[in-house]
Amino acid sequence: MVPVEYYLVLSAAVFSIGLYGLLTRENALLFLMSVELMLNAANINFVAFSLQWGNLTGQVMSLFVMGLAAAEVAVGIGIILVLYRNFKDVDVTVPQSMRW
Amino acid sequence: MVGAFDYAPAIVLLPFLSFCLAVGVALSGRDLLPKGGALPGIAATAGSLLLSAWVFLTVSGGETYNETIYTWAAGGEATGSLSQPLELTFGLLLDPLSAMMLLIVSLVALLVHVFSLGYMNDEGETGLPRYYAGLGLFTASMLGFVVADNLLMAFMFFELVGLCSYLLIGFWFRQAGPPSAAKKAFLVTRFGDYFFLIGVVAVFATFGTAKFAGEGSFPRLAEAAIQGEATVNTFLGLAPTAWFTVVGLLVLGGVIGKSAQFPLHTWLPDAMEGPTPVSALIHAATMVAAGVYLVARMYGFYALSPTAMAVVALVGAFTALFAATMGLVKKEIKQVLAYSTISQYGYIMLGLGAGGYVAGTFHLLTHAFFKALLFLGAGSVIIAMHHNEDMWDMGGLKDRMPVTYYTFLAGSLALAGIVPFAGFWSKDEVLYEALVHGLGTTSGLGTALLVAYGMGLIAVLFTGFYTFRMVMLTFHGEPRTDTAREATEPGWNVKLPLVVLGILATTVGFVNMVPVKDLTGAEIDFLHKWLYGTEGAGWAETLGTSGYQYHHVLFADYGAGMAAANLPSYLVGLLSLALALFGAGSAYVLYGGADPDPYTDKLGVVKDVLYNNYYQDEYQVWLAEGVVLPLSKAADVFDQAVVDGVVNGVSSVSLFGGSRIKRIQDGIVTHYAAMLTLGLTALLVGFAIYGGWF
Amino acid sequence: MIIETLIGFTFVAALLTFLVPDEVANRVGAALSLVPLVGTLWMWTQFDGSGNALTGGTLAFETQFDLFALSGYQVQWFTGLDGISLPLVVLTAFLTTLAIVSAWTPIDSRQSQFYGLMLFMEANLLGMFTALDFFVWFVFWEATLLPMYFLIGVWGGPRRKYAAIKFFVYTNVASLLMFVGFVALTFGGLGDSIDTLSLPEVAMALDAGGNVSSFMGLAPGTLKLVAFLAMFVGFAVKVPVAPLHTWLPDAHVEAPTPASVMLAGVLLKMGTYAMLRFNFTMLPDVASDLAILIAALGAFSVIYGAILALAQEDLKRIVAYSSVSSMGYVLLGLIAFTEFGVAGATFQMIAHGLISGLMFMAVGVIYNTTHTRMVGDMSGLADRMPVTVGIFVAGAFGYMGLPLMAGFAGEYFIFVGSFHSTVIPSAPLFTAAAMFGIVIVAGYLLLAMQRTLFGPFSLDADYEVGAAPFHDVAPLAVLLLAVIALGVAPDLFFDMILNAIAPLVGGGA
Amino acid sequence: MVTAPPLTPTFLLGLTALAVLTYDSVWPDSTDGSVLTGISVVGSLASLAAAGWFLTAGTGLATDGVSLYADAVVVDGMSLFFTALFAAVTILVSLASFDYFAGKENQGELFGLMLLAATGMSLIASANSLATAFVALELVSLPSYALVAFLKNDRGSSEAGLKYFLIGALSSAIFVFGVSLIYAATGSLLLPDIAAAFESGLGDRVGIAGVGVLMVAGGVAFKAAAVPFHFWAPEAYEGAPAPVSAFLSSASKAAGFALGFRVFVVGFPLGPAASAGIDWALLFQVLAVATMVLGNFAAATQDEVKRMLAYSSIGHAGYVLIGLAALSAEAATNGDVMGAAMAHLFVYGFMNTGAFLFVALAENWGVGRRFEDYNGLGAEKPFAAVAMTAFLFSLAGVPPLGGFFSKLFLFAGAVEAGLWWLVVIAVINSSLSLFYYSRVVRALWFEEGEHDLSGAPTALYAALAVALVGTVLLLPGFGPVIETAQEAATALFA
Repeated sequence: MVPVEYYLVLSAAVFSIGLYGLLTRENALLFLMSVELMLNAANINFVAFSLQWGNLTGQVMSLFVMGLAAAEVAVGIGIILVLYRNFKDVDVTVPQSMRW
Repeated sequence: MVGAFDYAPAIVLLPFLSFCLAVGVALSGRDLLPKGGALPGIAATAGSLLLSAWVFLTVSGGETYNETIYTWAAGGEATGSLSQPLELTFGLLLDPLSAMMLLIVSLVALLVHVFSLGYMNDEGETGLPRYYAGLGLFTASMLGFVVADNLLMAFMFFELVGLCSYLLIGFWFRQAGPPSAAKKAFLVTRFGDYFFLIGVVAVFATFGTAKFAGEGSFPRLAEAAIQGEATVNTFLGLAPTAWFTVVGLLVLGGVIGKSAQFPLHTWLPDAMEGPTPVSALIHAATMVAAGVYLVARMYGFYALSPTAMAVVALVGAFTALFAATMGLVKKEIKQVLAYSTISQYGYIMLGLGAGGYVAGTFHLLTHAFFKALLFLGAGSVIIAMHHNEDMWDMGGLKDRMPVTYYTFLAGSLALAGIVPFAGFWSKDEVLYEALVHGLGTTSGLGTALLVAYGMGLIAVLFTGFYTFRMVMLTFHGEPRTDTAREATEPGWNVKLPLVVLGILATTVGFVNMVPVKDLTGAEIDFLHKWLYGTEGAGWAETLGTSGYQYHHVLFADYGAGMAAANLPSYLVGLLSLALALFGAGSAYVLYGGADPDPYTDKLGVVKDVLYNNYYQDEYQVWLAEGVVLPLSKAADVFDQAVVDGVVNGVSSVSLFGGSRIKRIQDGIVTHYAAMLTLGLTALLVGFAIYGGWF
Repeated sequence: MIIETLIGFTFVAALLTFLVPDEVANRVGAALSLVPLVGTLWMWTQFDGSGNALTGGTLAFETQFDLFALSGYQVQWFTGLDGISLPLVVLTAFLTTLAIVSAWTPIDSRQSQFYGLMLFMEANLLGMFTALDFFVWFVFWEATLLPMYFLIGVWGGPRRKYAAIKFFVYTNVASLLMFVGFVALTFGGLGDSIDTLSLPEVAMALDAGGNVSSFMGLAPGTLKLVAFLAMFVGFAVKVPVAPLHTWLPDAHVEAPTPASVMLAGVLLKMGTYAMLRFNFTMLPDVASDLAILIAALGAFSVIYGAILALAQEDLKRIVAYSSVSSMGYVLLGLIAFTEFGVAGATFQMIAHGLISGLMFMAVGVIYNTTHTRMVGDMSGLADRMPVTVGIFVAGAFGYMGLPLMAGFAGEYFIFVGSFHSTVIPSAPLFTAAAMFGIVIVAGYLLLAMQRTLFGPFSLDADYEVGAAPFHDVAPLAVLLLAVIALGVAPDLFFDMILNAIAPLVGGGA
Repeated sequence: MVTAPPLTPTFLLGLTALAVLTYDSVWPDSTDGSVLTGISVVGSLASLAAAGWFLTAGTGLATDGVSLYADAVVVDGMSLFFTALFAAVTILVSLASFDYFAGKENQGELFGLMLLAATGMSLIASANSLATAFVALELVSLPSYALVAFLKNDRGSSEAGLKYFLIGALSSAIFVFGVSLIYAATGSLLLPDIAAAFESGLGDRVGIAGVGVLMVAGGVAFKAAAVPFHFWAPEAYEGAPAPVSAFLSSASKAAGFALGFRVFVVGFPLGPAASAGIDWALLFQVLAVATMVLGNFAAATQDEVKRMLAYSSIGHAGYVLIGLAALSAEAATNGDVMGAAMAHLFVYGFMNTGAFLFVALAENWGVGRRFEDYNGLGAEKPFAAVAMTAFLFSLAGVPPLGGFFSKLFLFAGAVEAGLWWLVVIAVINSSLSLFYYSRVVRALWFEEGEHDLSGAPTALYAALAVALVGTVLLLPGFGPVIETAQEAATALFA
């Protein structure tokens, strides 16, 4: 059986990839996807350690996370539409009318 | 039975009432009172005079009065270095000295009120209620000062007197000159009073009391302390004698200021900006006398310190000579009188400093009358000359205004010290005391007194000269202007005071003809007896303000340690008389002619120096405007730039910090994410290391 | 409950005045302000307290009940009067009424708000001087700043905004510093040895000595020193003691006359009152250790303020700086720890309150007619407004310490008190140095009077300068009479003050 | 005796949300918000009443609390206290929204979202398991994003929405990852079990737990708008419609702290955590200092009132963090200081909401957003200006207003806990805050200005009045508040 630490490394890697994407991508949709990666990194942990601890809490939690991720995307897409409506662009670095 | 003493407070209160009355009138702004408030003033001063006379008689009956009548503020316990709680009180001390002074003050005040009718009312001045209010308040405060039974009360009335002087000098406030002169007078005297106030405080802190006379009065405590019979606080680690000297000199600061002694004399000539009657009352007869009166009042304290005595004598003598020289060259009649006033008070100081308690008091008495007379005479001349004071515009007035002339002449003879006029006897005695004590005393005090005597003697010469220069220029020769030709003598309200004072100036010297006594052996030194009382009995014992007491202290080795040489007083008197005559004669020779030349101009640079008062005002003005004002301006700049700069700096710095910090928020969301991540990572690393997680 | 009634009434009065129309606000405000005035005067006649409020003296009109617990300490409503606070309470009510009347002429906009704020300030001042629970006291203490902030900022002069915010922030920071100091002392130092923050309890706990524990690594001695300094600096800003004074001239110059009157007359006294209550009553030992420093500060303030006043061209600035000078005397008197020193200082608070109020009002009356305060812009006013000038001159001499006026009494008590102080090293020298102030004050006041009031009349603007209206002059006259009354009979207050400060100066009583 | 389900307050909020949505789906395109406002106000009032009743009427909930749904949810003093706070803010904001959004479309959604968020908040306050916490957190966040971006055609609003959403998404990702790590380390999501795991020692998983705790703290910091998770706040508050800003900056912030208080105090007991090297109190000390300094200094030099308030609300987050920072293992003072923090949040709920509502009023009047645009409002609208002045001075902590008391208790608690230096920094900051708050006061009262102001919107005024009462009447009424809060907080440590 795979040592549990490996899962940690995996999830950390996925999390970092998502973070990297989030920091480097300027397209809002890519931003969203990166976030999804990070959420799923969490899911990896939940599932893996659910097995490790022998209780279902983790698996249930991962379902919650997925659901909420979906909801988040829904809201996110909506906001991105509004963004596009006002800025004619989905580049997250464009709106900077408010600063300082 | 109610005696004079029960009414004594009224002596002070009567003029105060007239003051309140006049103030009320002034506030109402309408002419409610006849003569613009003069009559209440006259009535009040007359009342005071009568009461003073009654008190005088009672005192001459051997009774005296030394009671506290009002407690101003009293502590409950002894704190600090004091051994008993402080009591600040008002009270009356009525002994021969104050009784005599009361008489002088109230009499002169009354006469000046009357004279003012001629000088102010008849000249149609405005603001008379204010004027009489000033006179009333002045009289009240001066009388209050005279009867004060402790140093603090004396100081208070001393200050009030200064206030009145300020108000009256500045009476013609619509012109530029008087307000400035008033300010100068108050400021210069205030400078002296600063030291006086320290002295008062020091006396309280030292003795816990400031009573002049009686048991537990501070001179007695001081005497006891020096003899080691009592313990008092001394400060700054000084021994009693030294500390008492310091205190005495501090109080002397006030004296020098008020009595216009060098170097604080500069205000008095300027004070002549005020109405002439005011000059007569305040700046000749009474207020200026307050200073020297204070010395006489606490003479028992000064007598303990040879140093203090020497300083008093030297300051006096130097001032006498110094002022006399300046009087030689003045053009305005009132200026001459002003400097003669300074000079004469110098003599009084000399007398007191030289151990001549009686002599000094005596000269104070005579001078009050003849100087008041001279000022009023000058006033009458000024009326006649339509307020032109330049003596070179006068001349030949003696035929136009005989009453003024003869009274003025009497005053001048008194001032010059020509026998038998009042001034002769008193000034002669002053010089005599200085000489005998100077010769007798072996310590440094002796030498000091001899020096002082020398200066005083020279001053006699100058006094004779400037006095008669003034008389000649004013009354003799041909009139030099039309105003002088048309001059006419004012009315009765001017003449009456002149005559009264003229008689006094001629005769008052007879109360203490010491030389005659020495010649004839007749016991006619009444003033001497009056001030000495009977040794070891009556008030002389209980109050300890008698000449005997002072004489005792002066000659005791723990005191000033004086000794008297044996000299016949008349010889000394002859000498000074000769000098006075010589001075007067030379003035007569020089200016007696029909159309005298300004000989003093021949003195050249010396004349300039004298005419400019040795540039005393210049350096004092420079001190004020050249040093103090720039200093304050600099301080102001410093305050604004540095002290306030720091305050504003703090706020600007924090605002700048804010304006920088907020730049982090640059509006680009990816940067936010980046910084967020960085922050989190930093925390992670930090705590991982701190907590040693891995 | 008389005190509470008065405070409460005054708050209500303030609210009422807010609501009445502007036209009548001035009369309504004045009328309402009479109630606390009469009330305080009545308390004065009925005053039966003895001893010092903080050292277990018996209070007059005492009220005490619990409010709520603040992290282990019971916060109480605790008010009462002793011989120190009563005079200040009377002064507050007295000056407020006069200031309100003096506002009738100059205040011509938003009257109802103005008079409402004046009353609001009065209420807080009354509370501040009567409260004996630290917490309640501090609330009132801070709340007095708000109305003054608005009075300056709304009705002030050209630079009013700068002045108002400077005043507000500066004094607030100071209060916070003081607050921290006190909290460190009580929470930290006394800890559980007290169960309320009532000033008497704190004072007695500290008096008992031993129970100050070390805190935040500060040994008890150091802690007391730190707390003392924090409180001292906090109050010194209020007094103000040079060099913490720079907010004062700006505030005074910009503030409208009535606000200046209250600021100089009462608000400055808050600082010295608090110093007396806190620094000098609770930590006398620390105070005496720092005596030389404090005495030097006092003397410095006197001379420095006076010299600065000498340099000013604006009448109000002159009086403002001379306030700094006069308050320096108070500091000197307090640190003397002699009967006359401390009592004189307290008395001087009252005296200076009246006299500076008088001077500011007089300047205001002149300003109302000439519309300038610059010394150079006018001269010979005595010709046009004799009565006002007369009172001005009288007031100025009061300021110079003319005998038989309140100022002299206060200053003389302080001088004699500090001269024989055993706490101040070489006290005579400090006293003499400070006393030189009486010469400089005469210098700048006489100079200013000569230039503005006397000489031929002139004015650098064509205003019709005539006699001031009665309701301008009346307050001046009343104040002058009060000043003279206190000068002739200091015992009107001095007795009770002596009685109240006796425990502080080592005596029994 | 009536026995209502302990979650009644939360249910009521949720039901109200449903009611609003139902009404809206029946009359989709009505632009008259009166009914909606009515419903939500009544609903929130009911919830407030229920919470208050549970707290005070000796139902035992306030002290003992009950845990429901297999310990996933607890109802105790703290949750009720916060629920009351959320309900109160919701009432204020709903009232204000009536005027602010008058005539706009989709008002049903607005109120619906707001109430859902409120429900989520009160659920956060009761969350006893990280799962519940996460769900509730999202239940708050998602509506909030939409609310901020509510003004579809307004660039500011949508920009704010975007930034809020992106940072929010990132933060929730971090949070949930942290939760996963906690789970990894302890094997449970129930706070008591986690605590038990901490007690019994984490062994070699301290590192995992530590990272998890830190990331969970990040989630808290995001909701509370604390450094370094604050970046969304200035823009979101500035760009969002003013009532929404009020709602977020008061209620949402409080929700964040509710989460933090319970999760950290119950879930990660400080004693074992600290001894294991996870000294989260120290963490919060750092965050507190950074947050209050940044918030206050940045606020000092703003040009727009709304943005200044945004930064000042960050600063206040810094103050409240003291409530966590000043905790120490087994200290008797913990309850006091955390209760003080809760009380401060309560007062803040009134004064800060009030301040933002005044901004809403100004926007409603069409007055500009900059300081100088407020010039002279005091003369023209005295009541509103007086209210605003009270809010600002209360925010600055000037006696005798509510803000002073709560701050005082907070600082006092910190001093008791020995965090001397922290209090000094806080005091310096709040004296700086005095400066920038008084800039608004200065504009309102000292400056002259001309506007033509269209009337006085009744509902907004009512909201202002309520907030004002809340701010001022806390002077006498503060005793109960602080006592309830501290009691509730102490119960948490029991």
